[in-house]
Amino acid sequence: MAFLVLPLAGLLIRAPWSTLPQRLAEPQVIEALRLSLVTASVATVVCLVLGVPLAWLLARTDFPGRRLLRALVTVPLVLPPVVGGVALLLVFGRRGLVGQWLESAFGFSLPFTTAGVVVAEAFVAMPFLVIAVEGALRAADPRYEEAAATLGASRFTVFRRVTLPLVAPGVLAGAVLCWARALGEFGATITFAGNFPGRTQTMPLAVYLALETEPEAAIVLSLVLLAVSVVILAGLRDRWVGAAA
Amino acid sequence: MAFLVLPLAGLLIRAPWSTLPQRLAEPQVIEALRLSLVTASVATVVCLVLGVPLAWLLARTDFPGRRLLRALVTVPLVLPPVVGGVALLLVFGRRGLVGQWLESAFGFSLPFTTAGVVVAEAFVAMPFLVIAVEGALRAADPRYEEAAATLGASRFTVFRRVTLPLVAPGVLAGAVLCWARALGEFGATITFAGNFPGRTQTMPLAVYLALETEPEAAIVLSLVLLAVSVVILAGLRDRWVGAAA
Amino acid sequence: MTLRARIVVRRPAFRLDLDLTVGRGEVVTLLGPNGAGKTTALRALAGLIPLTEGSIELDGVRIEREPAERRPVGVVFQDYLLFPHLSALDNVAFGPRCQGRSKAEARARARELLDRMGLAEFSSVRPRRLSGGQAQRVALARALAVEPRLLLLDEPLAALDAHTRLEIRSELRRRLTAFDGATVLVTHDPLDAMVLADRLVVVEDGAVVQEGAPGEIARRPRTDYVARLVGLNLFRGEGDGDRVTVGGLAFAAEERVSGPAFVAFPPRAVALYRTRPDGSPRNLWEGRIDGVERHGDHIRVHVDGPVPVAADVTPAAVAELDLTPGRRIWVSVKAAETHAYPA
Amino acid sequence: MTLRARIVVRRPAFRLDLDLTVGRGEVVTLLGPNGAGKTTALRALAGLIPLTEGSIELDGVRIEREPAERRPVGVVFQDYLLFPHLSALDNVAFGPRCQGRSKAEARARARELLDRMGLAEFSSVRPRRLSGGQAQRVALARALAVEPRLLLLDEPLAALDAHTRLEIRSELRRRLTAFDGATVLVTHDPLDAMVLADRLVVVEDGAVVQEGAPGEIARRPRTDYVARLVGLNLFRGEGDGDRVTVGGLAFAAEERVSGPAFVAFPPRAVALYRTRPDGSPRNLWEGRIDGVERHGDHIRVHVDGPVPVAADVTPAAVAELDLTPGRRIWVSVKAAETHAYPA
Amino acid sequence: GSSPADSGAARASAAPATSASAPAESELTVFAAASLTGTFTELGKQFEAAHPGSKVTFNFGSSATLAQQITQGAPADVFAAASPATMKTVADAGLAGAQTVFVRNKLEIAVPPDNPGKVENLKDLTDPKVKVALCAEQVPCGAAAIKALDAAGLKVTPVTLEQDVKATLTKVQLGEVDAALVYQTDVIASAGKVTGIPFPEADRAINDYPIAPLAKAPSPALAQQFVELVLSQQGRDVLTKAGFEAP
Ligand SMILES: Nc1ncnc2c1ncn2[C@@H]1O[C@H](COP(=O)(O)OP(=O)(O)OP(=O)(O)O)[C@@H](O)[C@H]1O
Ligand SMILES: Nc1ncnc2c1ncn2[C@@H]1O[C@H](COP(=O)(O)OP(=O)(O)OP(=O)(O)O)[C@@H](O)[C@H]1O
Ligand SMILES: [Mg+2]
Ligand SMILES: [Mg+2]
Repeated sequence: MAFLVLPLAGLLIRAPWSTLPQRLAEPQVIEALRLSLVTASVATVVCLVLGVPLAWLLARTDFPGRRLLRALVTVPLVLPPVVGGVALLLVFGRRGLVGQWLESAFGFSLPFTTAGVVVAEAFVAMPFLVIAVEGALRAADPRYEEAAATLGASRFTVFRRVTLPLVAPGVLAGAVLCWARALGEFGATITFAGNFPGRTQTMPLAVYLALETEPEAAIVLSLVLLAVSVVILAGLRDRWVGAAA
Repeated sequence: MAFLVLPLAGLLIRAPWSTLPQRLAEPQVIEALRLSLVTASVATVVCLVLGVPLAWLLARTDFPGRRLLRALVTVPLVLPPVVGGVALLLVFGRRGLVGQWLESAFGFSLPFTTAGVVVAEAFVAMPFLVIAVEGALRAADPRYEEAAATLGASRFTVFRRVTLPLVAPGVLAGAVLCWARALGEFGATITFAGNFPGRTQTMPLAVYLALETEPEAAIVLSLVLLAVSVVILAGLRDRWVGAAA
Repeated sequence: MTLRARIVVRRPAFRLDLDLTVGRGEVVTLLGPNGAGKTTALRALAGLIPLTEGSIELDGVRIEREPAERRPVGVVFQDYLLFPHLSALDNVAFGPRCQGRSKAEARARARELLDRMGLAEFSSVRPRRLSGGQAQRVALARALAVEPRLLLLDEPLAALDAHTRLEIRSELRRRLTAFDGATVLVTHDPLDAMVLADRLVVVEDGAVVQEGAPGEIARRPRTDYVARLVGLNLFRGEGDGDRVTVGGLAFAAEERVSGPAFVAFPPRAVALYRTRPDGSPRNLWEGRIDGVERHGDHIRVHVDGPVPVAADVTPAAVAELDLTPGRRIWVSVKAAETHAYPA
Repeated sequence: MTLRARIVVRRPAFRLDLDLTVGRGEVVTLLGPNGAGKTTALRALAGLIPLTEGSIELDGVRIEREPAERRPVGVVFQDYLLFPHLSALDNVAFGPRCQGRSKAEARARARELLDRMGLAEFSSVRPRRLSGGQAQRVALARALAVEPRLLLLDEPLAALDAHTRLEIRSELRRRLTAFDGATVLVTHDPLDAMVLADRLVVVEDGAVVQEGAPGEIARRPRTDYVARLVGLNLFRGEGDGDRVTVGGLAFAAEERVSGPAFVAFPPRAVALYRTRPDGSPRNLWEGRIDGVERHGDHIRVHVDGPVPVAADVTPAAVAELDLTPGRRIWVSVKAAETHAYPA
Repeated sequence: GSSPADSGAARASAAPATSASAPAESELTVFAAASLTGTFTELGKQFEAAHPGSKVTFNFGSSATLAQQITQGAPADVFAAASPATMKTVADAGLAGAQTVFVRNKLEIAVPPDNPGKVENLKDLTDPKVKVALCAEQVPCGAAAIKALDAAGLKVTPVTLEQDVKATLTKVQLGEVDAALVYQTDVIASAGKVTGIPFPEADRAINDYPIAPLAKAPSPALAQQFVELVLSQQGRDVLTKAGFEAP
């Protein structure tokens, strides 16, 4: 516990509090913060939409190659984010496998766009959601699902109205992990989506660049990011936990 | 699913397979791989030892400040890893809050040592474990714990012999996340522990340096890291899931 | 004919093989000792476990390959399995919702059912706050809400108190006679079985051992388990007209049988004496008291001997005869209450 | 005196307030309708929920502030709560292990208990593979394994089949008489209650409504619930020597009472007639048939009128008298089977 | 798993102790900018050959990170930075010895080999159809790019401001952008994967690389010798071969 809190204390002590208000007023900071929150949230939604069914597949069905798939899910976790970004470029870049086709068909290109940031964040954060939700699904009692089936619920209805609510704490934990990871994402984002203020420059990118010239400014920016996320998470939890009880 | 697998395919296609055997034979690569696996595993153990009780506190007890603590747990998740490294330096560095005292009392200093790598990885990976385990604990039925208490089990025995086994899938999921995150850790490690071959140069750091000189080598190194982790994870899962069934 | 099924389920250390036929509006009760396979049979009917072999035909349609959600079946589970995240009302409304009714309709129907179960005031309560019996009644309401053509109940009344049980039992009967469907019910309680069932199917170790109307089975049990269930002493012997010989003893009975035969008599038909009684020597032997047990307002005495029997006597008799375990005692059985029938 | 407790637990919509005294080796059964607070009382005794008020004294020591694990208490839960990750054997060995015994010792003890419960072959099986009754017996063995001084059982026999129930019931009695401790048991089954209990405590809506020896309570119920439980018709009226007046009717009874009094009689003491019978006019009135229900090998008829009563008649009588709901019918009650006692 | 950790700790903390008591220095720790990875590794080998019994350990990373580590007490002997600003951080903390600029690096326009944007000179970068990547102004190559563009009086709207020069180069290599301003050394290191186009204004935006032995160096003598090697002709040869320019 101290292990987690002490470094934070270190940051708080060294932070140049006097310049904080002035720095917060900078439009670039506000812009980066807004972008970070928006992209992380959208990425979390993307992960939920894609990841929860995937977790269900892994936990509740048995098909050849399931074990391999499960191992593959952890790939973005282990891949250094910069390499992840390169991998995304190889696929969705202008000359990438899919990107080429996207560009010629729709004249649409992901890199250097806000959508690109979402893709990079979702790619990196997805495993957190999938693994957390799969764990929760495995720990849940499958007999409730049987009961729902006997009441005429289709597989999808069972999933939506019984399984999901039962594993809600697990999904919540996974979404929190996912959101936080997306919020802190740096390497894949800058590699895949680049760094342009107001379009793809999220807070971590701003922090990194600030670190190059003014380490103390970087600390302040990090603390702002932290404070915002802690407030949002604490607020969310209360709402959700309250609703579940 | 395709979203996760495609980028990997991209990497595989672009990888310079011809140089792979030669690169694998390099002692530096082997060394970095070994170091990565060892430190990630030790960091996971550290996280388990510190994080599981913390998760239990968060899920099963009620004390003032619990909500704040829970929000603080997510801090290292949101903190850009490089800033996390700076924070660690501020605390455990030779001139840091705790580091100063460590140095004078034991002549022992964490930064730039293998132990430092473990600390950096554990710091960054801890939230994954805590949040996953807390989610699992909340989803578990507390009445089993009551039953154990009536059989004379102390709180600790209940925890060890009933709670833990019941939430084993969640702990496993958390540990996997934690291990994988530690394995891929880059920013905090390079900042806090430096980039010394054989001592603190883990695979992601080696990948970073390779990117400086030979980008394709970097891809190969990443794939090696990936392959090893996927094999280990797939192996582990089978063992553990097998034991639980 | 509504349900016609042959259920074969193979398990590592167990094999279930049942033929089951249930007519329109008929209630068939599966009765059997723990581990006999009753729950397994219900789960197979509901589609929750696949048949190893056999078939299930409901109203002339083969359904054994249909998934659970497409079978027109309602199930009350042994441990309720109420959805913990839904209120009692929404638990009951779940089925109608899945059948495509509007939310308002489904809730109205659920409210009506809960009302009828005497649970109106618990509509908005989560299952964890319900007492055992309340939960069981909600489960019953939930299964009835889908208007199933086959209703499966695994010990539906086990957690109900005697008063509620009476009411719910009547309610259940009313519903069962109101619709065309078949009902298969599992219970351990012989009283419930007798009262609710049109026909009993006794299952032991995965196979049917006896089948018939409750009264018939109560009067003529064919296995030890059934005999104990209905509180009779049962022995298998050889009939030669007006007596049946069992373990060296000759039992006089009301009926005449020849060849392999059962004899059965209730514990209250057994009389105990400290010394050999005078009178007709039929159905008389000496044994040793094995155990003494209170049983309602009388005492049940287990006596070992050529055949082991249970006798019911008054507390006064126990004191008078000094009926303590280990004591030797004379046993006689009234021929008028002894029934014999072919084995 | 072993257990002496005053248990007060306040819930949002419910208040439990019980005085409970259980002597050495005594078995007290809490009997009551669903939601009466029986489980709540057991949980408070076990230390799983805190008392709002009151105290719990075991062998002279106040334990209401001890945590659950330090109370010398064994509990069998209503839904077993066997640890799903441990084999049956390890479930039973869990308690002894927690008491500091070696693994080998604990297992030996567990094996012995499982043996006695007829579960030797299921030692290594996980709870999920046990049938309902098997699981219940393992739970019983687990609670007994800690040699508790206070044993709490929440419907311990509910899931057992009649045969096993008899055996486990005897086993339970033997164990209970073998040790000095107190036992508090919750059951819905009046038979179990009567057989197992030295004393019954009837709880309704959080409070004790009647208390006493089983026979006494069976003979002289003081509330509707108890009366239905033991199968009696019960009314409260005003005694004036040899009769008790209830709702305008005068009941003749065996006993003489004056002042507020109960009258009770079994359904079999009620006779039904299509026309007003001749003879003594005592205990005779006209009513309307409310419902007809099969009940074992006889039929129970509910009759509405000045007082609502249940009558047991033979199937033949039903056909003969055309006992269909809505019909008007004459009711008489035999004075010889009617008991009166002060209210 | 305490043994590797312990030995690492022992080595790190034992270093100053040995330097204080015994003059026999054997370990040299060099903190160097990541862009020097190739050249300094080579120089390290040469140094070890010239000083038998010595061992050179490098810590490559972003100059800013390295400066941060040094000011937090890292046991380093030599710091070679990719920008004077980062060296200044260390000097301001009173930790740097005598600093010398040992190489400079010049910008070039990098384009993919097929040059899809048809870029020939700096002015072509202002064409809105040409996607351009620049370094962020906070990092040396970005600062240099701004200087060069200012000198040419041009205004370029890039699609991205990359966090370092390698990332910028990657974008060109993968064809994500049509052109970028990167260092000459990077073009050479890319071994034909990008084409470099020199431009005259580059001379007005040269980036200096300073090197300095550190004030609290555990091995001050070796540190001095290593700095000398870098500044010698032998060192210069290695560096210029990689595309660096002599100061
Ligand atoms: N999932 C399973 N895998 C293997 N064997 C099982 C499984 N479930 C049950 N069994 C075994 O199958 C047999 C029948 O079990 P079942 O639950 O059908 O009995 P039951 O008649 O319902 O008993 P009870 O009255 O005690 O509930 C038992 O011996 C049980 O141990
Ligand atoms: N956690 C809870 N919070 C609030 N009310 C509760 C809670 N648990 C039970 N109750 C309520 O307390 C009352 C008593 O419940 P309890 O479980 O003790 O009844 P019971 O006598 O055991 O019933 P049954 O025989 O049906 O098991 C019920 O009205 C129930 O709804
Ligand atoms: Mg069963
Ligand atoms: Mg209860």
